[in-house]
Amino acid sequence: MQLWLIPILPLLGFLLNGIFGKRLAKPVINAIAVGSVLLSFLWVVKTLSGLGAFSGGLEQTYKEHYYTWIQSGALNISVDFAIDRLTAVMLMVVTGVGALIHIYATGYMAHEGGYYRFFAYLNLFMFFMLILVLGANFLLLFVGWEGVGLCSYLLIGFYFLEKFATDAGNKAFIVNRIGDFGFSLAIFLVGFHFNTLDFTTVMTQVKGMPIETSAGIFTAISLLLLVGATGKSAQIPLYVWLPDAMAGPTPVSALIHAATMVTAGVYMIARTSPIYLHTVGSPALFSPDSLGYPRIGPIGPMEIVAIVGLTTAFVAATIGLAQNDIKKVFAYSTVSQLGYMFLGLGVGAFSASIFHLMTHAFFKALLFLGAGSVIHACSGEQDMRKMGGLRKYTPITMVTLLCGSLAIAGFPYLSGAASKDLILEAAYEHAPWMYWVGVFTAGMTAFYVFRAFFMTFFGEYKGKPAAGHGHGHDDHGHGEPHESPAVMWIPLAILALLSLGGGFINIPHFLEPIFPLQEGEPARWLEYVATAAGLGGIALAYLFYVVSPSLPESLANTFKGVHTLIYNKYFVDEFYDSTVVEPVVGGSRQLLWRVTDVRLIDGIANGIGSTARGLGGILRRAQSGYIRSYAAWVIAGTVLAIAYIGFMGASR
Amino acid sequence: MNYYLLSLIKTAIVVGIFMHVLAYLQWIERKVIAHVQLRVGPRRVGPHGLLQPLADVIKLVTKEDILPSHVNKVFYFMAPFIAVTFALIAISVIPFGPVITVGGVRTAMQLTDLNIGVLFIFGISGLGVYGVALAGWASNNKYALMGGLRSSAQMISYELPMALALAAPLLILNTLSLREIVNGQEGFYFGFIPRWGIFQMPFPQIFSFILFLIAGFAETNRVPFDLPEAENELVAGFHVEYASMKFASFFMAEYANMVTVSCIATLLFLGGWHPIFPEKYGSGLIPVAIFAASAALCFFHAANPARPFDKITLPVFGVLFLGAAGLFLLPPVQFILLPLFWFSAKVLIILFVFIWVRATLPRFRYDQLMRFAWTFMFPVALINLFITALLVALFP
Amino acid sequence: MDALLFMIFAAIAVICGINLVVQTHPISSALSLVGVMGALAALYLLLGGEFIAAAQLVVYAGAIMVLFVFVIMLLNAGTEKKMTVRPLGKYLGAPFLLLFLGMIAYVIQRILPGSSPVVFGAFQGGTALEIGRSLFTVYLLPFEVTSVLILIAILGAIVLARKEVD
Amino acid sequence: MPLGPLPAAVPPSWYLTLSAILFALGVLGFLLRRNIITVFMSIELMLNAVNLSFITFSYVLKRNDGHIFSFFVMVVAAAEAAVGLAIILTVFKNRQTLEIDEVSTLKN
Repeated sequence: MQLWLIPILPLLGFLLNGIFGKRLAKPVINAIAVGSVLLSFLWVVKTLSGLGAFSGGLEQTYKEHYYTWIQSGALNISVDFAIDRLTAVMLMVVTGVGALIHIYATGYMAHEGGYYRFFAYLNLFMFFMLILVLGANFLLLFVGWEGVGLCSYLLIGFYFLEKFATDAGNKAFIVNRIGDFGFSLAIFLVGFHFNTLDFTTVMTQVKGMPIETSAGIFTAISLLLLVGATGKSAQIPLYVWLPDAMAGPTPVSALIHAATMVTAGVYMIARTSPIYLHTVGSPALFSPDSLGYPRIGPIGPMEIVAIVGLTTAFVAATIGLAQNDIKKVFAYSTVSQLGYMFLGLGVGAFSASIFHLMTHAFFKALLFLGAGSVIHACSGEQDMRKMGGLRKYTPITMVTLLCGSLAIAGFPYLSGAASKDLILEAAYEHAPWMYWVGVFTAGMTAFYVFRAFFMTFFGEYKGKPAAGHGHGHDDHGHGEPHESPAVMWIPLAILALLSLGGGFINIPHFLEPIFPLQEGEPARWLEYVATAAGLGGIALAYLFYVVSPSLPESLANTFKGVHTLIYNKYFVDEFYDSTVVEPVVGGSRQLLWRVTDVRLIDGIANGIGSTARGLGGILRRAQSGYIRSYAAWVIAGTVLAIAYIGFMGASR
Repeated sequence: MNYYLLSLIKTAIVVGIFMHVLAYLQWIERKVIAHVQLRVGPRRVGPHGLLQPLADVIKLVTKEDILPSHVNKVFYFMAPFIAVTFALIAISVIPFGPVITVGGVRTAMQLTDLNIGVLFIFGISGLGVYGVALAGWASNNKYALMGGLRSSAQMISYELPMALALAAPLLILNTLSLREIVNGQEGFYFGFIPRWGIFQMPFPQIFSFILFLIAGFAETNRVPFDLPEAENELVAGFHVEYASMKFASFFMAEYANMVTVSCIATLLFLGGWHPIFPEKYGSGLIPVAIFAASAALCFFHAANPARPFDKITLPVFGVLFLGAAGLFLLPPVQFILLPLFWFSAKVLIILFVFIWVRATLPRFRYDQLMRFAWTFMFPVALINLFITALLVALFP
Repeated sequence: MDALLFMIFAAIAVICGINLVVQTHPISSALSLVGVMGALAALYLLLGGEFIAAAQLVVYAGAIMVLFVFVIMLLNAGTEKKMTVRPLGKYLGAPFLLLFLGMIAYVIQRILPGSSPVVFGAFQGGTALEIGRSLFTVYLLPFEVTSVLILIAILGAIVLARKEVD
Repeated sequence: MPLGPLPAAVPPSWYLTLSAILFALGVLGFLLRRNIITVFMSIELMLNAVNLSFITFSYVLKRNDGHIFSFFVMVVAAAEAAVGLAIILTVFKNRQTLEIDEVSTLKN
């Protein structure tokens, strides 16, 4: 099946563009970048159809072995690629959405400097993301995991001339380090405990294990994995990097920070779900087909996952209410949607959250690309207060954005609703209060998304002509907002169709071989309530920002404390600064630098240096400069060595 | 029969024939070139100069053997021997015909069959260059040195395309033993196209055949690649200081190399001793026909002679040819003679090409020679090899 | 028979080796080295390494040494001057060398005490077939790497030997 | 080594000893000669000696890894010869000498 072709193609694109990009013409760069990703998308389709994924096949995992990477003692790590249905979904999403975004980017970045660099990074990202998805063991997953982290860092800091961009890049990287630390610890634990990192073997062993003996280590592993996931998928407490990551170009935000990379955590937890299901307090212990062991302890990793997800969803949604930067709004909505996915994972509805992952990839990519198109239209302006009334100028963008917003707001029968309702129903099965919080969050989501929509497209255009944001757009920064070129709106249209109809792709059924569905039809009213919440949010947004635009002001004034709190994102960044960053910086400056480095290390280094110089002075005599004298010395050494072998070694 | 005795007999036969071939190749060359240039060529000594080689040998042996005072004695003496030795060794692995049984003794028409025959010949021919190079250096003479330098550089440069050209058919025939190679070319496509190397599926080796011939010309220092002994630039090149038998041995080496190259080409590309079309269509009668025809020609010319003594000589030849024709009809010897006939026919044709080229083509300039080797032969040989490998991999 | 052949070729090899060292003219040394290589090729054949023997002839004797001879002739290197042996070398060299040899002989005797004598044809692993098989399966990566090495060598040679164009 | 009447076949250790002798000769040449080219050839001699022992060992062990190694040695030697001779050419072009001891610009 040649799975290796899938990641290799983008890698080739990266190499070509990265090495020769400077000399290539833009069309060539586009051809290489887009072509490689499109090809790998086509290859994915061919592979999957070859494996019968579209025709009910691919029940088992299909695996390809390439070579043995690490072999030390009992531990044996090999480079394998594996495809099961979960991977299939991820592959389709990553390559499909990725290809669309690449096409879009050719239009969006058309006027940027470092064009080839951008696309080289983008292709590299695709490569690592595919490695992450295809890898058949923890280590490959980790390789991809770090790789996408690196690419995200590079792309967030793409406008490296601007401090805030590079800072955001560093922030993302450093915050992710915390998560990756947990993840790597988890990997060590797995390797230590199972002597292998291969998913299939580990999971089968796990399924075969009795709980009360092994629950402890599983709890540890799953908690550490959760730490990693929170880092990568921007969950509380490590979500702070994602909003700042919007400093990167918009296609990057769409591809990496909405559609693919940030969902890696969800994928990872779904991939390791058996471990979670075997921890204390997992729903598997209650479900009818459970192993019948009593519930050990009150609250377990699954609960923690669910609570983390729910809290994140709620908090991010509240923050999203008061943001004015359009990309920030969508960033927070991404965080909150990821929260939903984690909620789904936590309550055991894995297939539902993968489903939501896919639909979210569709509509959130659409929203970001739409936002990008809007920004492009306003020549780089990102503040919604300076927009408005764009529906006259950019009709296509408006329509597509409307589709996306409806989808995320949970409008009936649209993709967002389909997946989100599944999650909420599962949450209700697990614990009703989670359901209610989720529904409330859904309402808020609908509200702020449509707030953004109305602020952007309705009312009057408030932007001053040629508002040149630092995007190097100045070369074409004319006042009138303008519709984007076809290369930009055609992907938008496709994504709009997907986010309208994506709900009818029955992912949960498709994933049944991996995640069996709980039987039992949930009550209908759950859906109705969720839908009602969404519609209510839309209506409220309409009331606030179209009917009487003065309301928000007064409201903000009445609830001043709350507003400032939300507006400043609960002061989380400041909190982290004071508690973590400052002490670390200060400590390293005072102790590590002043004392350790200057006194200790330099002292040692200089001491060694002077000693070496002294000894060298003595040894210099040997350097006669005659090669043959050196050779003579070598021979002497050989003779001694042979003497050793002959008289000691051979006498065994 | 005793192994050593058998080998001795075979060696005696082969060496005897081979030496005469070498001697008469000289005569043939002079004759052919003469006729190409509308001359008659040697005809004083013996009928049609047939005894010319003998005369040459006597002359060369009895000539004074000059030893220049300024040469490096050891190498000056060593060089001709090296050259001729390595030229002659190569013949020892070349098969002339199939395995036959004479008087209850089963043996192959070959001195020895190595598993690595091709490589062996290749290595030996690579060593041949020392003779030329040393001769050039030891003569302690500008021209000779130039010749030696040129020849060594030329040899190294042309060994690569030669090796690559050889590698291609080996990929198809999948063996290094010359006998196996020939056996691999037995049979016919559609019953009449011989499975020779140059026709062999999946990729006919016609290109590597041509490349091999060109490289062979260079390896044997023949026109148009005879830079090492370019008369009009280097007087006589590497053997300018040599006289009498030493000089002769260089010539012998050159002719021996020619024969070797022709044999290799025959074995790898022209199907060795396999007939050009199947027995059942009467390929066995071809030699008979040829000899009979030549006999008839002789008699015709004898009937109306161009020169007075033709009346005596030509009928004799005619009778001899008739005898040969009859010989090919005798069953007890046919099975030995037919393969030999086909093999030597092919070899002689290639040798004729050698002479023909010498008679027609001008000489390269040195830089042209090198550029030709590296910028034409080498890439083409590589491409040919790649295509062959690809096709062999696709249609095994 | 095998022993006789070994003796002959070993003798040739040793004599040529000594000649290589004592001759003052590089071209003599080169030729004696060719002699060593030829003798070694024969010994490889005895040891069943027919492919290696051929490679020895083609690569070493046929290509590398021709290159040496070519360069020697090109530079027209004369005989080298009598060298002044430093006392250390003069008085320590020879005994040291003998010590070295004796030690190696001793070690060899210890390591392989009574291994079966070398008989021609006893080892069939050296045919071109076998070599190719292991070369393209077990040792594929090193093989490919060597190709890169050769490429680099070619480039290096060209860069070093080309005329300075300025 | 067992002396006395010549046996029908010699043990592998003789081959190894031969290779040791050749190696020693190579070392000797390396130490005594001063002409760069000769020194270079001594190195080749040592390589050949090592090859011989490779082949012998692979005869003893009845596996052809030794052959592979010596094959690689040959390849490397070819590359080395190409580059080394090119270097020698350049040195000669700049210094008009082949004496290694006279090529001592880097010294003091």
